[in-house]
Amino acid sequence: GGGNASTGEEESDVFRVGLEAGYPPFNWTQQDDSNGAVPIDGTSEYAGGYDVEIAKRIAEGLGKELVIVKIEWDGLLPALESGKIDAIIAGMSPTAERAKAIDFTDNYYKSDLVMVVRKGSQYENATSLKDFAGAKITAQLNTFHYEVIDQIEGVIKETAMDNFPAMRVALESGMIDGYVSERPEAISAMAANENFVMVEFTDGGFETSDDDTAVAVGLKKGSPLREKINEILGQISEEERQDIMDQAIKNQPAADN
Amino acid sequence: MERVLDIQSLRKSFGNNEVLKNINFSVDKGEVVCIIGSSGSGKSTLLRCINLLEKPDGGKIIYNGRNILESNINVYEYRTRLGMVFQQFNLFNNLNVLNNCTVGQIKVLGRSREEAEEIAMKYLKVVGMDKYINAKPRQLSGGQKQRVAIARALAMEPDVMLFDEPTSALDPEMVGEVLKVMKELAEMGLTMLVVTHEMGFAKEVSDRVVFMDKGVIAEEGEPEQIFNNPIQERTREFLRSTLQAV
Amino acid sequence: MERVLDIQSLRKSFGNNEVLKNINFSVDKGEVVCIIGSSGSGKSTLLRCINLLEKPDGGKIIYNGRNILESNINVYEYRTRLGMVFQQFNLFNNLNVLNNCTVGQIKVLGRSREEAEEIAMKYLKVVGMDKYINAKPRQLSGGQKQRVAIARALAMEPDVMLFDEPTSALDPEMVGEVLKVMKELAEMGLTMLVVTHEMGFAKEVSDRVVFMDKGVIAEEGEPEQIFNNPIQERTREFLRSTLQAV
Amino acid sequence: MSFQLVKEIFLDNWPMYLRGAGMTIVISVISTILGAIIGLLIGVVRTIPESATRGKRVILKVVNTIFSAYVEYFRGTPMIVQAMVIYYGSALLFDIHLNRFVAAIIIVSINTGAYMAEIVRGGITSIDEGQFEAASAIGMTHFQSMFNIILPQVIRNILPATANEFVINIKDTSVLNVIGVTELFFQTKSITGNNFKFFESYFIASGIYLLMTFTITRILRHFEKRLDGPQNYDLVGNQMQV
Amino acid sequence: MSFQLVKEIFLDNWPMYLRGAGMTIVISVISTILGAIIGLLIGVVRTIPESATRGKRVILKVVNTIFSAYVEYFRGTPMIVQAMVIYYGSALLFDIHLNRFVAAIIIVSINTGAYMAEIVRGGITSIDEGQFEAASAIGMTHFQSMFNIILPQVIRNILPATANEFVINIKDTSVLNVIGVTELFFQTKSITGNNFKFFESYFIASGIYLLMTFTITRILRHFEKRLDGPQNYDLVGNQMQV
Ligand SMILES: Nc1ncnc2c1ncn2[C@@H]1O[C@H](COP(=O)(O)OP(=O)(O)OP(=O)(O)O)[C@@H](O)[C@H]1O
Ligand SMILES: Nc1ncnc2c1ncn2[C@@H]1O[C@H](COP(=O)(O)OP(=O)(O)OP(=O)(O)O)[C@@H](O)[C@H]1O
Ligand SMILES: [Mg+2]
Ligand SMILES: [Mg+2]
Repeated sequence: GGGNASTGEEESDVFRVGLEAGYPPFNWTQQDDSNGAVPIDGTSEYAGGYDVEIAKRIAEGLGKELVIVKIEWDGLLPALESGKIDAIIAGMSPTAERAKAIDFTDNYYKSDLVMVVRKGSQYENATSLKDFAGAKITAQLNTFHYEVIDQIEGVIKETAMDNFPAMRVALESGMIDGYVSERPEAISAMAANENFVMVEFTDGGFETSDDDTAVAVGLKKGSPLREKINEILGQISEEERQDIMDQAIKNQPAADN
Repeated sequence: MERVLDIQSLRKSFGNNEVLKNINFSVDKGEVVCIIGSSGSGKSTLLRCINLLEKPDGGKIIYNGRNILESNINVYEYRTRLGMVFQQFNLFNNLNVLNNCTVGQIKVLGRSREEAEEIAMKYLKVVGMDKYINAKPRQLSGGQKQRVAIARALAMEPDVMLFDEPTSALDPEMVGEVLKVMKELAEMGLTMLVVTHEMGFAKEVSDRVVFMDKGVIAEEGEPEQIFNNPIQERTREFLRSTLQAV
Repeated sequence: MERVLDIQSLRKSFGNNEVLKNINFSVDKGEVVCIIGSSGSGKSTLLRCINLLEKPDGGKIIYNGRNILESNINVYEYRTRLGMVFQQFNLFNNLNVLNNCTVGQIKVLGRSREEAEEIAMKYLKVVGMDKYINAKPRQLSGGQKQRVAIARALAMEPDVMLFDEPTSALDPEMVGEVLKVMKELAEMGLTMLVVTHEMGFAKEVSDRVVFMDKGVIAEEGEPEQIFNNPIQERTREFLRSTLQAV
Repeated sequence: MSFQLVKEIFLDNWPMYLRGAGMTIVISVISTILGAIIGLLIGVVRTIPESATRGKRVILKVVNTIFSAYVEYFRGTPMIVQAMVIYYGSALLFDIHLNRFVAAIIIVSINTGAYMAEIVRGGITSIDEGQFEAASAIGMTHFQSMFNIILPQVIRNILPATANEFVINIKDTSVLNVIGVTELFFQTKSITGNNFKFFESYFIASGIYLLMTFTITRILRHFEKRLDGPQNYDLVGNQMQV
Repeated sequence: MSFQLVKEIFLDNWPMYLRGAGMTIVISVISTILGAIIGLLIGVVRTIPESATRGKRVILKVVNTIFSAYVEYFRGTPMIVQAMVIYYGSALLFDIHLNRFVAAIIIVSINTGAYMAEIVRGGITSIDEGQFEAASAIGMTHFQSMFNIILPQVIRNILPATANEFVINIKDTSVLNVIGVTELFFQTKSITGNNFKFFESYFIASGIYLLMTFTITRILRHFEKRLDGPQNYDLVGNQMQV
């Protein structure tokens, strides 16, 4: 079956959530329903991860059946606007620009920024932004990660990259010295590749706004679901969130390699 | 006698090259008319205009009483009544010999495949190519190709056959055989318009000979008159150079 | 007399069709040899084998004392010594008339453009096509194309000219003119091998006539002997049907 | 890159690779065939000779302008945009909810059609004028000559370029993941997203792509040979009487 | 979609669009030309007739196998993978740090060459055998006949397919983003990422793409016409004596 399950605006008993299923530990694709993974619509695969766990709780709270639709990042917004999905739960930050186009719920996770570098490089033991003067640094396109690079004095800001796999290859090949990331992604990267190390800024890191480091559920403008979802998210405590994230990091596919 | 084709004031230019200048002549039912003339005098162009492969610049082509240059004429049907044999063979490269001779019958005339093949075989035998039905055009010699092209046109059993030097690529043996066929066709009442360099053929078979020179009809008449007593000086000159060559 | 070409036991088949069966004959310097025979007898194939456009299955082709079927021969140089005129013209479609006649001279013989154009114009005049130097092949009539093809081959000023029915697409007027050129070339010592259906031409110009039948040389000799006193029954038969046709 | 790792990744993920490849091949086979048909039809219409009657001339002019616009537009804009506009746009503007798979086929076919139309145009140009003339001379209409005489020859000549389109489609289906079609490329992306092993994961995907394109080009080569027919022909036994 | 918004987005971002478009056009023009040259050269070598000497036959066989592998490999694998392997692979394995722009040109040219090789093959097939024979008969070598007689005719016939390649390249440069080349598509992505107005931002990009491809196809059409030459020729004044 394809996307013809969509029924547009009208009230329905399913809750369709769009995500990439390729950004662990927030979301990923796996082949069975172990660790509570949910089937992906129109395929024989399953999606797991932090986002999926949150989505399950929201669906339950709404009293609807959860349907996961796997869509590439660029397709998420049009899918939401055109009613192909009801919500984006894909590790998306509620930036001011995005908020002009869609509505966001309250945050369901908040992280901080770190730098991923090569093990054995001069940056392995960096502690502050100053240590990255003269380093070739990049970040993912269309994220605030890329903008905050400007806060490093004397940095060589490389072209932004489309996706994390490309940045990881660039880092491994020495074309860049590091990329800006969020803690969960960095932990995953370290777990998966012994050549990578995460630098946490103990001595003064990036200045960021809450909008940027938090992630929230994206909804269509004026969606009636917003209040209900905020209510459900409010019931998930900070500790529980951390638990779910720890569990996700432990369960992510790369971890068992 | 019934007039089949009547060409009136036909004109055709290519760029600054006026190839046909006010051509007037007619063909009656059952007549065999030969067009002779030197290279570049416009013989092929005239035939191509009659068949509407070239759009004339002016004049009339009256077929069975109707001017086919008028817009309400079904050109396709008109063309099935004319069989055309080209100087350059133009066999269908994608089809073998047999299918070259059946495709028009089946697709245009709507004959059944069986009937079409029977008719095709009949005319392929006439031109001596019935052994080659499986060959593709590129595998044939020039003479063989032209023989198939003649069979293809004959298979459509048209009212008028237009031949553009049908025997120029044939060997003399075959010329005789094809001549025989053409004579038979003439006796069956087929009207023929033949561009040819074969003076012997023109003399023997035609009812009338048209001599073209630089885009005009310089002279026309019965073969005896044209070949033995040409009125125009340029006809005399053409025939002199032609006959002395052979 | 010097022997230019010596063909020994030449054989060539296409699939199950044995087109040339043990062909033996030779051409001396300055000789004009005509090959006659009915359609499909293998005349074109023989010429194409001599020019190595077709790879013979067996036998020898000895040119100026060397077997050109041996592997150490420079085929390209050999071919420049042979001029070839095709039954189907084969003018270079992308080049105009003048460049058709100069491209070989410039690229293969290394002549300067000026010299090449002068030579080309000389032979284009011979065939009466000097007015058409700007025309592209697709704009020419059949006869005009063949005349350019002859000029192209002549412009290479080869030792031996191979003609595959050079006049079959020409009108009789032109046949006479081309004949005259060919006679002049013969007098200048050019060796010529001519496949033709023009019996008059063969009679008048050739030193020797070769009659081919079904892939073998059935008879060869001086023109008077072949045309007036053929020894073989099949030669007689071929000539009878040919001559009665014209 | 380690081959041990490649093997492991393949063993772990082969169902994902396989399903992705299946989707890719189905979409590109169907769409290339539909696209080729569109291209051939446009080629046929575009070569209709100028008509004598004014009305027909105007209609033809309009149709040809539409075709040109179609070709320019679909060749000229990124397929990802087309996919978004067709799939999401039809939902947003007309409330038409296409099936994802159907949408995918429509998008890729229309896109291929635009490219094929140009390839066919080149193919028709290369056919000798004499073939058209001979077909006209036996009374064939434009469509009859096209379908019986010209296109069979064109198809032979454009087969290599069509194979190119096929191969391009196999790879271009990747943009369809913006409308949620999970083909090979998207699957591979997910796999790398999981295991962080770019080269090894894409090495496997490349192998699968190669296998698909290689198979398809072999099939089309074989087809080319078949269309060419045998090098020599056999004579038919000489039966003098029927 | 609102046109007011389109205007605003364009006014805000036109330098980004323009720079992206510039990069896209430069890379695709250079690469298509280089790719076409590669394709033509391969076409010439592939059609070398079988040689009589054993040594040459073996060399030719080897060269042709290499070419086939080249065509199959570069047509058969996604360009994104090729880009990663060539750019990062050369750094990882051989410590060669290519200039990004040079790497981009190399990648797209090699890729185009593989497609063009097949298009040229089709083009050569469609040339009448008689053209080769007449060229051989005046003593031209294979290369001379190819360059003077066959390829000029082939180029005329494959121009539409080459225009396709051009257009494909204009759009395919988008994958070069993985090696950090910022062309139009990437710029558009950045812009949408910022303003979240997918349809409007891509509407502008589509317009720019259309403008580029339209210009290029017009130029090539004009070129086609010029190669065809005038419909009629003029007679040269009849000077009887020189
Ligand atoms: N497309 C064209 N453009 C310019 N001139 C043309 C074109 N087609 C034909 N011609 C010219 O028209 C004239 C008449 O050509 P046509 O083919 O009718 O002569 P023909 O009498 O049949 O000669 P032949 O006996 O050599 O076949 C020639 O000079 C020819 O070059
Ligand atoms: N590729 C091929 N495959 C099969 N048979 C062929 C091929 N090429 C030529 N032939 C056959 O070889 C025979 C000799 O052909 P050739 O062209 O040499 O005859 P020809 O004597 O020149 O005839 P014409 O006077 O008609 O030109 C013919 O039967 C022809 O069909
Ligand atoms: Mg003519
Ligand atoms: Mg012959």
